[in-house]
Amino acid sequence: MVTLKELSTRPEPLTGGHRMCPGCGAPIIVRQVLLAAKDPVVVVSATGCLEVSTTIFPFTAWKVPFLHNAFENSAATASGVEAAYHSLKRQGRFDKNIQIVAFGGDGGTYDIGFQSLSGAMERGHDLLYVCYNNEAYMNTGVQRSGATPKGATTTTAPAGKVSQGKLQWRKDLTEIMVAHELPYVAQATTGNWADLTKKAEKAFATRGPKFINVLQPCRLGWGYRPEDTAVLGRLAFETCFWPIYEVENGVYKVTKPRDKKPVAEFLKTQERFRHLFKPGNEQLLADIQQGVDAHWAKLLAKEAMTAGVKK
Amino acid sequence: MAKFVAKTGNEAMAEAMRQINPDVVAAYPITPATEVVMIFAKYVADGLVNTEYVPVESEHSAMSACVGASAAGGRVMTGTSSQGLVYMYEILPIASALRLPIVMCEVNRAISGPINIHCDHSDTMAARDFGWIQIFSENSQEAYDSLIQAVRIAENHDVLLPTMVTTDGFIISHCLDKIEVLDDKDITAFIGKDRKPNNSLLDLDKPTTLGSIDLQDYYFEHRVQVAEAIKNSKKTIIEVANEFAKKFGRQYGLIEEYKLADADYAIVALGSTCGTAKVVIDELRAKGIKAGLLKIRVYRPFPAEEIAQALSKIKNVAVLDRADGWAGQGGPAYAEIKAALYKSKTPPKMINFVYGLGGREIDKDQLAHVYDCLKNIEQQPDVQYLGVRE
Amino acid sequence: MDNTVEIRWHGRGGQGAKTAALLFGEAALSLGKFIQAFPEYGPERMGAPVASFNRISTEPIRLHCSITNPGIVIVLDQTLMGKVDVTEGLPATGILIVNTTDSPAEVRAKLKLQGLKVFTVDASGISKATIGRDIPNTPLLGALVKASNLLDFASMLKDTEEKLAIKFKSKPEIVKGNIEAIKRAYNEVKGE
Amino acid sequence: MSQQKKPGWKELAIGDILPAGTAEKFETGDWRSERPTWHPERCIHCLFCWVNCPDTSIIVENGKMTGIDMKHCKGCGICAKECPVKPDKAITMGPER
Repeated sequence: MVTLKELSTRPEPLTGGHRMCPGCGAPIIVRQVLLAAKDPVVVVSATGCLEVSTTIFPFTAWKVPFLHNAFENSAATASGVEAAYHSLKRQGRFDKNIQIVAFGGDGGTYDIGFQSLSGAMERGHDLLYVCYNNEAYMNTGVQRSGATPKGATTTTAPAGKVSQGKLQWRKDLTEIMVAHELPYVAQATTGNWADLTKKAEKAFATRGPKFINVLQPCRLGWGYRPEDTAVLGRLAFETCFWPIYEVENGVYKVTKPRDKKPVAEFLKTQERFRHLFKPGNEQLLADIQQGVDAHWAKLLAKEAMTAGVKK
Repeated sequence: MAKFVAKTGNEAMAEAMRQINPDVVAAYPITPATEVVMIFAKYVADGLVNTEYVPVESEHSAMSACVGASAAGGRVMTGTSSQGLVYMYEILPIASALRLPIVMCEVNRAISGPINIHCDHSDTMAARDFGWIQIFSENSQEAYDSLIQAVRIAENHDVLLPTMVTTDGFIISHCLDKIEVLDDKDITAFIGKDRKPNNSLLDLDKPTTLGSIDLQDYYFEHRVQVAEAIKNSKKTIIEVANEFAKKFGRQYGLIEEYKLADADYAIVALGSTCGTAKVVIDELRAKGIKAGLLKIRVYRPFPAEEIAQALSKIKNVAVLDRADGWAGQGGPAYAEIKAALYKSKTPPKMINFVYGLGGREIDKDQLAHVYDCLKNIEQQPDVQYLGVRE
Repeated sequence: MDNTVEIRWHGRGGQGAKTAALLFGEAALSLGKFIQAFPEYGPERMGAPVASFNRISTEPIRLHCSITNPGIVIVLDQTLMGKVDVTEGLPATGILIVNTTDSPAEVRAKLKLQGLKVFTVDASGISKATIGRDIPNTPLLGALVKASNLLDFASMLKDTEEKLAIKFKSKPEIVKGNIEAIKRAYNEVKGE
Repeated sequence: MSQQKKPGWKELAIGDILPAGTAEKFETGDWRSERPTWHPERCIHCLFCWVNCPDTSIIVENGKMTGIDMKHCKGCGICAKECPVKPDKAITMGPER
């Protein structure tokens, strides 16, 4: 386990001077993941907040090799980078070890980029895909995505007089990635650097396709004070709204909060859930709690079920 | 030693790919181009090439992976057709804007709908405005030769543009033909063993950002760079063709004239139809009719000056388009050739035939009919559909 | 064009009409001809009537249209006759070669043919006897050479043997069977 | 910045390419409405501020915090929030002057 002191001596992957919102969680995730790599990294990013705000020509915040192609294809693009890397290495034309990391927001990962992601993971490319998951299309103005949680208001599933935000449960992409039989899959959040860097280290030490889904509080879409980005990440974990866990070769390891807090503790911190606390929405709130509890129970059951399996 | 062998268009392209020995191929199967990558996949499986073959889950990912691999400095190829090319459209202009010299085997096929697997040029023509060089082939030999030249053209540092070489679906792709296959060593020497990229994602000592966002202040400049590169690529295409002719004996240009110099009546066409047209011309000439052909080999960059020059002394011209322009004014080649002749002091009289959509037969009789129409061009409509039922 | 012979092969999907055209094309190429071989393509699957084509010429072939007036038609499966118009476009001077146990006269009578040179050979029987399976396309190559005189038979046989020897390195019996099949069909084909 | 003449297409490198890290030259410090102040005497150099800074604006040398890059800091306040020092934090936020 790497110390912060040691991390601080590694080359910075990202400079200041990018145009992300003050307090944005995405660059925190990028730094914590990439600093965990011992080898040089090559980064591919999907179109999204991260990409547009860090690469406004002629200014790029990336100090590592970086490629942006389009919205839905960062996994496929990264698989091409990986193929070239292997080809050149096999031919003796490139002699270094590198880590290939693809970033995508939840839109570019859960929705429009899903096929590209699934294909790249199935083909078994040696790369790490990191979803910085802020649970809606923030780059285009907070539209719902497959990752948007039930009850959240977005601009395309707004809370109104007869509707209370998104009606559906979010897609469980992490479990879909587990179903791809990847050697390493994990969920993490902001606000727990030790957990995230450790997971990134594990991913980098694993050969093959890896996927980490990191919950990223978004000031714009979630509605909270900028200093709380780390706090909200931890609260999502403590309420089991966003469990943090890893699946190594099919074996689950779930990090349990000391006291599982009611999900309302998390929801009430954000504008996107404000309407849930109005009179008349008690049942919806109860449904959400029930959904969180059921998901958590299932996760613990999977952990128990796979406990004896050889990794 | 170069040798004569029997190859279909697809086999010829796959053979050229083996000899080119790209670092990465990413492709998805689609009729009638499937065989190209199927044959190539076997070469990979048999260890005949150094290629990393990425069997992607879609054409969109094929082109995306090609962009990634090319950005990483590799020599990269793919192959597709019809809906597959259409599915790649989003990424095609990105490949050219990032100046990635990807080379594609494209087999011309009608686009849906209705779904149809046979030849026309509507897939390639709809992709003409994405900053790719486009080379059409009359037969398997041309496809083979052009594919080898395409690597040199695309990777030339004055060009750095992705390039597609096309054959006509089934008509060429599945037709066994006699072709001359050059020696492996000669191909390697001609194209250079490895691509020499200006920059690469894998250049860790000189890290770069590729594909940043341009706003109002830079996008235009980057687009003009692509436009200039396309314009300048003419010179490189001709240089590479001349060098190819010197080394291997077959001469190519942007266009090809067949008995055109003294022709009274000329047709302009692309692809396999040109072969049939040459036979028709010989038969008409035997009857004393001065017929000729202007074949367009390179469609992007569009050889406007060369076409205008070649047609300047012809009286009557019929442009044959194997695609509709969906503009109510005929096919794309017709529109662009008319524009090319706008400044001509002696423009020919010109009409358009849209023909062969969805693999509709184009035979000698129909082409003879076109020449017949040219005799009384004044009575002809501006645009007509050849071989369609009323 | 006068130096070009056009051939049409009739078979059923999966029977090897496409392969026959390819094999004959390759053999002709080896003996110095210019060639084309192409199948008719559609979404049809095994069993459906299909056709394939050859152009064989002493000069480069530039035509890229389908063949509507072949000089030679070869029928791989006699059950197609009467269902498919196998002689469509065939001129009176044309050659029809049929894989059948019938005599040329019987075929002529069944199809009510006038003109034409009709050849028959029991290619299926020959292939069963020599190769062990019903693969009529190989023996039909021999029949075609005999009926058409397009290629020198001895050279064609030698070239085919060399090619098969490379393809079936470890199975000399397959090479032997195929060559025997071609030879027998060449000798047994009857025409009138 | 805006006063400089921007390069024309002939002067720009071929393709949409940039040398790494040029955003360092772009100052986002003027985005701040709140300003962090570092109190070195209280700092325990845990680097929680550094690892949670979205703008790479905590300056660390030899494993110790040495200051804040005010040219790039946007004043989000995560550093102050995450500072574990008690009772008075080693980074505090105040209004930007």
